[in-house]
Parts: sequence; C-alpha cells; structure tokens
Amino acid sequence: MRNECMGIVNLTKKGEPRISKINATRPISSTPIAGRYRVIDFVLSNMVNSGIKNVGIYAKEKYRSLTDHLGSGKDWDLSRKKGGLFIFSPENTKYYNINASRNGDIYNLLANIDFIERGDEEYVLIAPSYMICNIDYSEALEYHKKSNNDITMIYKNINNADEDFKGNLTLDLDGNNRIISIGNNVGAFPRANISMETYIMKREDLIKCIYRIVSKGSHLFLEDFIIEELNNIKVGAYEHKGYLKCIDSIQSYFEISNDLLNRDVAKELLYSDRKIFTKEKNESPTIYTDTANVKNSFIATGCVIEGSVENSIIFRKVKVKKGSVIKNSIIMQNCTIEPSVELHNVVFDKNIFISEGKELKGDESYPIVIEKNISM
Amino acid sequence: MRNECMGIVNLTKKGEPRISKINATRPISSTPIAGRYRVIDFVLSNMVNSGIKNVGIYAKEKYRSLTDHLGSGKDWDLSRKKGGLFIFSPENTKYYNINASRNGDIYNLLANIDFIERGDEEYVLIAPSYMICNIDYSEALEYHKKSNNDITMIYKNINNADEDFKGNLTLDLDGNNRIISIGNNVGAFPRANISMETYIMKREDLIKCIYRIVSKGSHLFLEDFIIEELNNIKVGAYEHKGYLKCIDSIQSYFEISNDLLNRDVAKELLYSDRKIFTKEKNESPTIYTDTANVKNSFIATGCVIEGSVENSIIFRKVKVKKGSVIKNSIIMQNCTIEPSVELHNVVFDKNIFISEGKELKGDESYPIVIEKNISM
Amino acid sequence: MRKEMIAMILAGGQGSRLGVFTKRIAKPAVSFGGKYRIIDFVLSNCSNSGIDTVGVLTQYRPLILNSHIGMGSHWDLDRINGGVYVLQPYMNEKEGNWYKGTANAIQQNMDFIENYNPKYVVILSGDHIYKMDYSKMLKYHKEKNSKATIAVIEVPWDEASRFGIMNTNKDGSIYEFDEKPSNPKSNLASMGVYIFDWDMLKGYFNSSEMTGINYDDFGHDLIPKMLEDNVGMYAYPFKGYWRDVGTIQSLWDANMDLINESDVLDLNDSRWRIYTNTMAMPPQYVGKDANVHKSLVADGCSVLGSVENSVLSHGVEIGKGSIIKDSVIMPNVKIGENVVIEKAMVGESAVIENNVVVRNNDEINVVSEYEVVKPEAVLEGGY
Amino acid sequence: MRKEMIAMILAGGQGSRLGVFTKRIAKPAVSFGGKYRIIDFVLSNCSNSGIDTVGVLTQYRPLILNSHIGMGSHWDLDRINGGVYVLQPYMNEKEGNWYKGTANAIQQNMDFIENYNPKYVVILSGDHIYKMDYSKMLKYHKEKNSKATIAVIEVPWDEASRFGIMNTNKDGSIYEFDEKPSNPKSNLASMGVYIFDWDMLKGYFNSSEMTGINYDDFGHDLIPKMLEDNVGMYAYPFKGYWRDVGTIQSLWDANMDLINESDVLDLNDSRWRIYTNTMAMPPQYVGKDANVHKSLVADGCSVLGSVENSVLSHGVEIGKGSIIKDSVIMPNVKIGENVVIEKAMVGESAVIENNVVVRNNDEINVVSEYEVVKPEAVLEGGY
Repeated sequence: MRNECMGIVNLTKKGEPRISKINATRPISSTPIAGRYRVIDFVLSNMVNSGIKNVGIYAKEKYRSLTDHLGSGKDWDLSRKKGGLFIFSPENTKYYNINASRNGDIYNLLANIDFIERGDEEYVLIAPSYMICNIDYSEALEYHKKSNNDITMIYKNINNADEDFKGNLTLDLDGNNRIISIGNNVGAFPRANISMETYIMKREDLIKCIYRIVSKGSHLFLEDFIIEELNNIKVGAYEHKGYLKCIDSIQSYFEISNDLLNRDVAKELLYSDRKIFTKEKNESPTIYTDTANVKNSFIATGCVIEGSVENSIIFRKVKVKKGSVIKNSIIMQNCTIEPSVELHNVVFDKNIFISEGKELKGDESYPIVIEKNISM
Repeated sequence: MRNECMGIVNLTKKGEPRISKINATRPISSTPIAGRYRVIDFVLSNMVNSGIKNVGIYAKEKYRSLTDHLGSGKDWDLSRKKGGLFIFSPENTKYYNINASRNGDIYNLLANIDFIERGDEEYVLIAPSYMICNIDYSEALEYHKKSNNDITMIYKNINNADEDFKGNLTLDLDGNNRIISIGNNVGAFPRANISMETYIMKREDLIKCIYRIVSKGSHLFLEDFIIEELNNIKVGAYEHKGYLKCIDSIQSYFEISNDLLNRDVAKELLYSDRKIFTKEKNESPTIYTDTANVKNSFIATGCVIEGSVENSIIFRKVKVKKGSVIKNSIIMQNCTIEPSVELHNVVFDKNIFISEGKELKGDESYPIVIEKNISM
Repeated sequence: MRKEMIAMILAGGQGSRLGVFTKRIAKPAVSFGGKYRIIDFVLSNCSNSGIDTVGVLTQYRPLILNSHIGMGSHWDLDRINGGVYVLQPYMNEKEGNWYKGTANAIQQNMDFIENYNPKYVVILSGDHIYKMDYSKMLKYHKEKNSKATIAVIEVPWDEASRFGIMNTNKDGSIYEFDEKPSNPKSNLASMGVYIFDWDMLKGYFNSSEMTGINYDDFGHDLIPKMLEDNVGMYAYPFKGYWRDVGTIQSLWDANMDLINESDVLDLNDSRWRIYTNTMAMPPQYVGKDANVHKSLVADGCSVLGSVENSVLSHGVEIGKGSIIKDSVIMPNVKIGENVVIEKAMVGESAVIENNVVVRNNDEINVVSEYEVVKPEAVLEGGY
Repeated sequence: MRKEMIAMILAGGQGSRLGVFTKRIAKPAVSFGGKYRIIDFVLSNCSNSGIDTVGVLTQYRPLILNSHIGMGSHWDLDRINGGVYVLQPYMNEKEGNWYKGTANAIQQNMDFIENYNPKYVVILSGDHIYKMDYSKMLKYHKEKNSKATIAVIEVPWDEASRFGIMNTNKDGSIYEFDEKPSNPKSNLASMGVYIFDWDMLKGYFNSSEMTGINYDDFGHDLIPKMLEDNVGMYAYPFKGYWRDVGTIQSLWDANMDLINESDVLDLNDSRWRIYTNTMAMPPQYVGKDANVHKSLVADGCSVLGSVENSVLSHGVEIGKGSIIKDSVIMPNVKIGENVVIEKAMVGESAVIENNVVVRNNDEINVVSEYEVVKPEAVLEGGY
C-alpha cells in the first residue's frame, strides 16, 4: 500500500494576515484556538485522517513556536521512519538569499524542493493552515483522479460573501466544475465560490511548475501562476460542503469561537470520527466548585472554576475565582482571573493575571485583545 | 532521586575553529567522526552516561545539521517528559540583537537563561563538543562536592604540549589542585595541564555569574571572567587521566582517526561500558567479497568492500570496487570508489564519486580534503 | 550497567470485588478520577522517584492494560536501558505456569530482574492510590541497613483489624506481622510496598527451587519466613494520602476525596505529576441550561444537564434535563435526557437511555461496563 | 476508524528443532543475517505493506521477543491508532488457557482483533525469511472475491512431499489441501500466509464456541473444514525468495544465501527495508593480520583472525590466529586465539576459548547460546 499523496502545508501567503497582538510573537499557524488546539492542528489532522503520511510544512518566519508545538510530530502520528513531518524554512534556503525580494511561496518551495522530489507519492496536496475545517481530502483526491484535471482546487460555495471571506480568492466555474477565472471577493455580492487555497496535482507536475515559474521569473506565488495558466491547463474545482472559516482577522477569529458554541459546528469540527490531534498535555480534570456557574462554554482541563462563565472559551489551566463573570470571551492558557472581575468580549492571550474587581468590556465586533504575560 | 546535575554543551568558542572544507556547511559539533558518529555524540554520551538527564545545547550558527542529527534526542535517551534535550540558538535571542558584536558565549547563555533557571538540579556541568574523550563526569562532580570549590575545571596533564593542543588554555595549579593562573599553550614546553573547557559549579552560581558579567559588560566569554576572578573565587581542577583529543584542525582530526586504529584508544573511547550513542541508522551488515583485503581499519555497516583498505576509516554505505586501494584515509558516508582507484592520505566528505583508475595522494600531515557531493 | 533499584508492580488481581468494572479490564486499568487509570499513580510514582525500569505482572485480561501502558512514554518510561514491560506467565521448555501468588509471580520473572542486575527491588501493588517517593524509602532502607523494608501507614485503631499490621520495635524493626488481627497491637498497616535487597530475595527463590518449599505469597509465606529467619526487616512510616481501592465502596470514596479534599491528593502538583495515557479529545462543553457544581470534569465531556458532587470522565455525555449527583461516571458513558442518577458508579462505555432512574438507597448503585440501560428503567439495587 | 486489514503473527513455537538457540529465546527472536532476528522480516513486510496494526502471538520465553519488539518504533509500528502488541495467553473470569494451536491462538485473541474491527486479517508465521507485499495479495484476494487466500510458492517436485501442498483449479481456487503428500499432485506449497475475511473467520470461531467443536490448527482443522464448506479459497502464487528456517540446516542455509546470493534477498533495497532493533555499537574493526573474504560482518565486531564465507553478527570478537569458515556466529560471541571453526553455528553470547577446534564433519556443528567452550576442546559432533 504505497502512499498515494504527500501533503504540503503552505504557510507563505501574500501579505500574511495578522490577527493582532496574539500573533505578534507567533505566526497564525500556531495561534491557540478552540480551547486546546493551534490553528495548524486542523490542516495537519485533516491530512493525517485522509491517509497522508508524509507532510512538509513550508514556514516562512518565527517558526520556533511551530517546532515547539509540533515536536517530532508524534502527537499527529507523524513521527515515522518513512515520511513523517518535516518543517522547512528560509533558514536553509540556498536560493532565497540571492534575491531577498523573491519572497513568494514559490521560492520557499524551491529552496526545499528536495523534499518534494524525494517523495514517492504520485500526488501532492497543498493547503494553507488558516482555512479551518474538518474535511476528508481523500474524497477530493478521488474526484481529482476521476476528473482528469491537471490541478483540482477545493472551494466552498457561500451565500454571505458580502459579510465574510472578504479579500479571499473566488472561483468562476463552468458547468463541468472547470475553473474559468479566478477573482477576488470584494464583498459586493452574497454568493461566491471561495477558494480554500488547497490544490491537488501530480507531484511531478508541481516540481515542473516550480522550476518553470522560477526559470521564467514570472511569478512569486503559485496562485498567480495558476491564474495566468487557466487557459492552458485544466484546473477543476471540488466543493467542500462542510463548515469553513478563514482566520485572517481578529473578527473572524472571534467569530469562529462563537460558531464553536453552536453544537452542530462543534460536532462537525471537533467531535467527528476524523479527530483533531494536538500536542499532548497532561492536565488533571477541571474542578468546578459549588459557586461555579458555567453556561454554553468550552472549558479545557486543568482549570479551577469558581465564578461564572458564559458563551466563552476557556483554555487549559485557567483559574476563575469567586464572583468573577466572564462573558463572550476567549481566555487562553494559564490566565488567572481574581475574584469579582468582570470580562465581556475580551481575548486574553497566555499567562495574564487580572486582579480583583477589574472590569474589561469590549464590543462584539471589536473585542479587547490583551497580549500575553501581562499582569493588571 | 532528584537529578543532581544539568548539562550544558557550549558550542560558542572564541574564534570557532574551522577544520576545513568538511565543516564549511556544518559546525565542528556535527562533523562526522570515527565511522558512524558526529563530534557532539561524545560529550552528549558522556553526560548521559554520567546520569545527566537534562541537557541544553547552546549553538551559535548553522545548527540545522545539528537538529537533523539529534532529532528528539531519543537515540541518546534524552527524549523525556521532564528534562531531555534542548537546542538553543541566537534565532530566539532577545538580547543578542541589541549589540551584534556581543557574540561571546555569555550572551548566548543569557539569551536562553530560562532553561538554566527552570532546572531544579543543584549543579551544572558545561562542556564543549570538540574535546573528544570518554569520561565519567559523575566522578568529577563528586570531587567538586568534596573539594568545596566554587568552580571545578577538568583538565588533562600532557607531555607533548609542544606538538599537540597548541592554542589551548593551560592551568597553573598549586599543591591542592587550586588553579592559580590560566595561560595559553604556545608550544614552548612539553608538559602542560590542558583545560578541557569543562566547568562544574552550582546552577545558582552560574546564573549569578551570567547576570553579573552582563551587567558589568566586562566580558564576552565565561572563561575570561574566570581568569579575572581566580583570586576571588575558589577554582579547582579535576584531572582526566584518559585519552583526550581536541578537534580544532584538519591535522588533529586526522590524528584522532589514526589514534582510533590503536586498539587501546578504540577500547577506551568506543568499546567502553560507557557507550557512545549516535543517531540510529538501519544499515545491513557490510559485505566483503572474495577480493576484499582489509587491514587495520574501521568499517561501518552498509558497505560493500571488493578492494583493499588499510589504516583507514570507512563510514556507512561506502562502496570500494575491485582493484582499488585505500590507505591512511577517511571515507565518509555514501562514497563510491570505482575500480582501480588509488587513495592515500585523503579525507572524503559524504557522497563523493571517484571514477575508475583515478589516483589521489596527500601527505600524512597535509591530507587531501574533498568536500561533499563531488564527482570526479 | 547495573541498576540500583527496579520496580515490580503486582497487577495480576482479577479484582473480583470490582467485578462489574473488570469484565474486560484488569483491576489496575479501571478508570479513576476522570482521566486516569488506577495504575497511573504507582507508575507515576516510579517515574517521579527516578526508577526507570518497571515490570508490570499480570495474567488477567491484559489487553487494555497493555495498550494503556504501551511503550511507557506517557510516564517517561520509554528508556533505552530499562523501560516498562508487561510480564505475563509464559511457557518454558517443561511447562507453563500461571502465577500462584504475589511472590510466585516475582519468582517466575527472576530472569527479567536478573537482566538488570539491580541491588534493590521495590515491589508495588497496582491498585493503590497515593503519591510516594520511593527514593526516600530506599534511603531509609540503606540507613537502617535493612534487608527488607515495608512501608506502613497509620490507620484508625478501629479499622486496624482490617489490615495487615506490623508490630515494630522502637528502632522501626519489625518483630511481628499480624494479618487482620482481632486485637491489633499497633495501628501501622502494611501498604503493600516492599523494598528488598535483591540478592537476599533471590536467595529465597533459589532455595525454594532446590527444596521445593514454595513461597507463593509475600504476606502469607515469605514475610513470615523472613521474620522467622531474622533477616532484619524495618517498617518505613509513610504519612499522606493512601487508599486501597479494591472495593466498590473504597473506589467511590477515593473518587469523592478528589472533589472534597482536592488538597490532599493535588493532581495539579507540577513537582509530582500523575501521568496518564491521554486521549485526543476536544475540550468539555457545558450547555446553556447546564449546572455543574462541586465536580471534576474531564476532556470531551458534553454536559447539558445538572451535575453535582460527581466525577465525569473523558468522553461522557449528559443529556438535557438529566441530574447526576454523588456519582462517578467512567469514560465514554452516554447518558440520555431526563435521567436521574444518584450515588452510583457507571462503568466505561455504558449507555443509559432517556428517563432512567438510578435511585439512592444508601448503597452505591453500579452499572456495568458496556451495559445498556433501556429507557424508563428504574435501578434501585446496590452492588 | 475501521481498519482494512490487520496482521496476526504466530510466534508461539518453542522451536525445539532449533533447541540450542532457543533456551532463552523464542524461535522468532533467534539471530539471523548478522544483525537481524528472524521475526524482523515479517514485521518489516507488514510495515512496508502499509499494515499498521500487528498482533504477535507467543507463549514461550517472550522476554527477548518483547524487548526486541518494544514499542515497534523500529518497524515504524508505533502508531496512535494501531501498533504492534505481543499477545500472550491470559486468564479470563473462568480460566486460563495456553494456546492449543495456531487457530486457537487467534481465537483466544478475538477481542484484540474486534477492537480494530478489520475487514481482513492476514495470518503470518514468525519464522520465515522472505520479502512480500501483502497489499498485493490483498488485491488478489479482493479481485478473486475470495474468502480465504493462501500464499503458495513453487517448490522443486522432489521436495514437494515435505510441504503442505495446495491443489488448485485453473482459476486458482483450491480444491484440496494435501499435508506432506507422498505422491504430490502439484508443487505449490503453502507459505503459511493466509488472508481471511474476518467476518467469516469469526463465524467459525463463534460457532466453535457454541458447538464445542474446536479448530485448534489452521492446517489440520480449519482449512480442511473450510474446503469442506466450499467457502471459496484461492491460492496466491508468490515468486521470490522464501525460506522456512525452522531447522538448524535451513537456518544455516538461509544465512549462507545472504553471502552467496545477496541479490536474491537484497538487504540494502531502500524500497523494501528490513528494519530491526539496532544496537548502539562502534563500527567493525579489522586487524592488521586479519583476512575477511566472502563474508557479512555487522557493527561492533573485532576481527583479528581469518574469516571466510561466514556471517559475523554484531559484537562478535575473533582473536588472533583464529580461522572461521562456512559458519554463522551469532551476536556477542567471543572467540579466543588460534581457534578453528568450520561449518558451525555458534549461539548468542557463547564464549570459545583459545585453541578450540570445531571441526567440519559434513554436519553442521552447533554451540549453544551462552555456552562456554574451554581451551583446547575439540568439538566434532553435529547437532
């Protein structure tokens, strides 16, 4: 059972989105999410659950937080003799230094092309980390094989493009799901086919592509190349029908946290047979005291809850003392909320200490974000 | 059984020695040695065999080859929940960027001082990677505890200082093995106490030291600080009586390879109960054909030997074809020696292909060094 | 390299008194405290005490125990020289023998111990809940120049007759071992933790093979024989939380202790972590109309009803309108809507359908592992 | 997640015909080819075929087998969902049973298999040397719509009566199984590799539990019964190197094949690696006056004498003036000076002192594991 498909997690993006302070010191891919995960856990788990056993992560910068999180890949079952998990970065880029302005994904792929060349899989799947979903890529691969496409892109059809996914690429499809053109969602119309920036193609074709683009010097990004070549190669589309959120702003980060409190979304994303794996931590069960009052919230383990928590996501080892009220908020690992604190619409990064009686209230669409290691 | 001592492998050295082409692309610490090891395996194994379970490697540059070699530390039994193996580098240096000229070991230690502060061991042992020996540090630690020294330095008494260990630090000792002064071996006299640049002290003292040096801005290197403070603190010396070689030039690299062909040296360094661990590779046994003729040589596994090999060290997966003669040479991993090649006093880096009938002859004291991935 | 001390954990018991929870699972693998299995405590004690070589002796339904322990990496026991091994009975050239008792199980695994050539062996029981630094006990063993040291704990005088009682001299040396005495002379109960000089213990086993006199059990056979032989045995006094969880009542009690006396057995103490084989599960979800008070809740739970004074293990689901009180719900139990459960223990992966009532009648109610309780059922019987 | 196929390796045999090498070691753990143990081949085959869940069934001296396999990481079998498990007999509520045969061993571990709910089970033998892609055999099994597929290999006609012979129709379906026939109708010998539809195999075991009719052995009981029931069995023809190494002679032969036919069983094929639990050992050293020809030499050896047409396993030492010819020297054997060894197999950790002669008398000489052969001794007996 030779493995059919290798995975590439492409962390290089045109104008990498910045959520806000919470990723001042870490890339989006290692941003904490959903109580115990990091953003990248979703794409990695999707790959693993789809039978992909050889994954290269093409990082661009500040990848230390990533390596800390991923370790040997064991927790994703990617610590393997053959294949496994590999993280690449411009550090060991031969070509990169030649021209520092060549900072698109193509040059990062080129710099570590030996990973792609060495693989013995027939296909490759390229995906970003910040498109959060729980998807079975093997179905998309089957579709790709049957369709005779040169490249298959995965997309989601949405009807709120005037509100969400602004700035994302949109696909214009013909009746046979072939992509005619690729545009940009400026938010003018509600219906759109949003590109999930996920590509399936033959491994050999990707290698040829990269060398071709580089030798012509025509593009910095794979997606630009594909846009130009739409008439010359057959680019098809595969529809993802499930939940999708693109984490590219503090608003969308806050929105997905709200979405998770919807049981249907949570069941699809987190409670599916296709489990989301993350770094194993060994915390004791969470303690609720007699004064605890928790409603409609996610709580990770290792917490001690003495106060009230509503519509919120509480990460590991958070202490919520008596009389405190947390509403519509995200509290990351290791925060301490002293007694009688009132928090509405806030995002607390790791290790925040907030002392007795304090009050912080943000707005639903403009939550207050506090960076890590602050004591107030 | 709380662990008593943490280990620090200090890869920052004044004017880091350059062996030659073989470490153009890798630091000395990850230079291949003795058929299947890397230089750093010796200090790591010494630490592990002495009961040290928490090791920080303070690298300076090009540490990718190191992380590739060390992985999770599993092969050194250093993949652990508590403690284990950590590699630090200037990449995540907060203080380093303030003044790039501050490139001594002190600033590297400072940048990652949280590792030292977080430890719960009472003592710390600091050692470089390029002093090759097989030593039981726990005896030195016992000596340190009994002696009431603030710092204990490990040294070796030699009688060929006019030929070897040139440029190394030398220790001037009083009758009680206290260090009176520290000098430099200029090669004038045969007898000397060579510093192995290995220090034992209380963990808390090291932390104080680092902060003190940095706040005074007086020194870039720990050793300079110790030299200045010899009158104020009690610095003692512990003698290593076994084999020692400092790998700081192509000559000394070549010499240790010769020394290894001496059975006594090999037994002490490699066949001791204190095993030298290295990255596990799974090669088949080496095949000797009926034309093989091997004398006084080390041969790693995965090789096919059809020719003659004498006084040489052959790494993994080397092919020596019929009629070829290799003498006094070091042939690293994956080289192919085609038929009827003659090699005397050469050092081949990895993946070299040398075609039929070629001849390369260096001198004992000036071996020919060929960098990796060359085909000739 | 010679090991100073290795540990042998007796995990062989069928645990018939925990019957309903041990149909598929060996007793030491029974769920405890929401996310642990009983044996996690003694394995973590070994790891935290610096012991890196552990044999786990079992002959009863080892599958879940085996896959729980796996390579030992969760307890940091996946060591190059050493590690954790599950040791079952095996056949030699002549015959195959099941373990005939605690001491016999050790005797049958002498080869394993000899492999590591240890100076000391600590014998542990797989079904006790406590935190203990065996390296301190070893220090005591060495200081006393003891050949066999038995850890003891003070129990209330009125309960002493339920335990194996050690009668000691002033210097801590043991002069008598009283198994469940009707008139106890001391309240120092054996915790089932023994440190032996391996050479001495080996001597007894070797002589047993020669003479044919067997020492099957430590408590009944070997310890009395050693006392008779005057080998020099000492009692090591342990202070702290310690529970034998061999019965339904004691298992329930110990779970409740985690809620009501969370300080005595702090599971979050970073200096003495209790490790376990963690599951990849999402965080717990507490619903809009849920109430959770005075409870311990693990990962992957989904609570839509009310929970009070209870332990919910990982993957438990509690439906709307259900009320859980004074109960221990083991992993992956699914509880429907409008269920009432009081003072009960519900075994792993049981399913309790809608409108079931498990009523409090002073005794602890039990639902077996994998049991399916049909809608509307009313359970009143104790265990 | 349901597994498509899991593997069960029968490693239970005491291997009495390999007696001198199996005093402390189960047969599949016997050393082979310088640095491997026999079971490495079938474990590597599983790993290379994409099978990630493997049960290894044994009841005989499992210690070295257990520690060799460990967590399975050397074969890339340390998987989160799946992995490799050594399965020994255990006690259930009623009783403990040793494995009564190959099929019975599988039957006693139905719980393990059911855990993974596989569609297919491949049954393998732990003591065969070969490289085989079981996924190709599975493909054949599916294409033929087979319920039970047995891998067969053509053997020389004059040896066919030593094997279990499959008599097949043109389409590959099996109509008869002939155990060691005196007049073989075919030369297709069973390799002891079976793929079963698990639901069907389970059906036989379940009915066996109901009716009390036992199928202890695949070859003697279950396969004949299946043929009788016309379940649809096919023979899968395998071409390539395959050896049963159950006797001293065949084990020696297979070792010699590595030297003389290294192309037929290429151990360096990067597409089909044979993995093993490697030891941290220094490189091999060949001395000033040594001669090594036509031999396989593993890590950690030190050769000061002459070696010809032999396999030296890891950690072997050969003293000055000694001559080793046509022999297999197993791991960590120490051979003194001026020793002569011809056509022999020397078991693990044996010590051969100076001036010993192990002479060639047509039969293969054997020295047991851990045996110490005193100076000047002359060994002439075969095994």
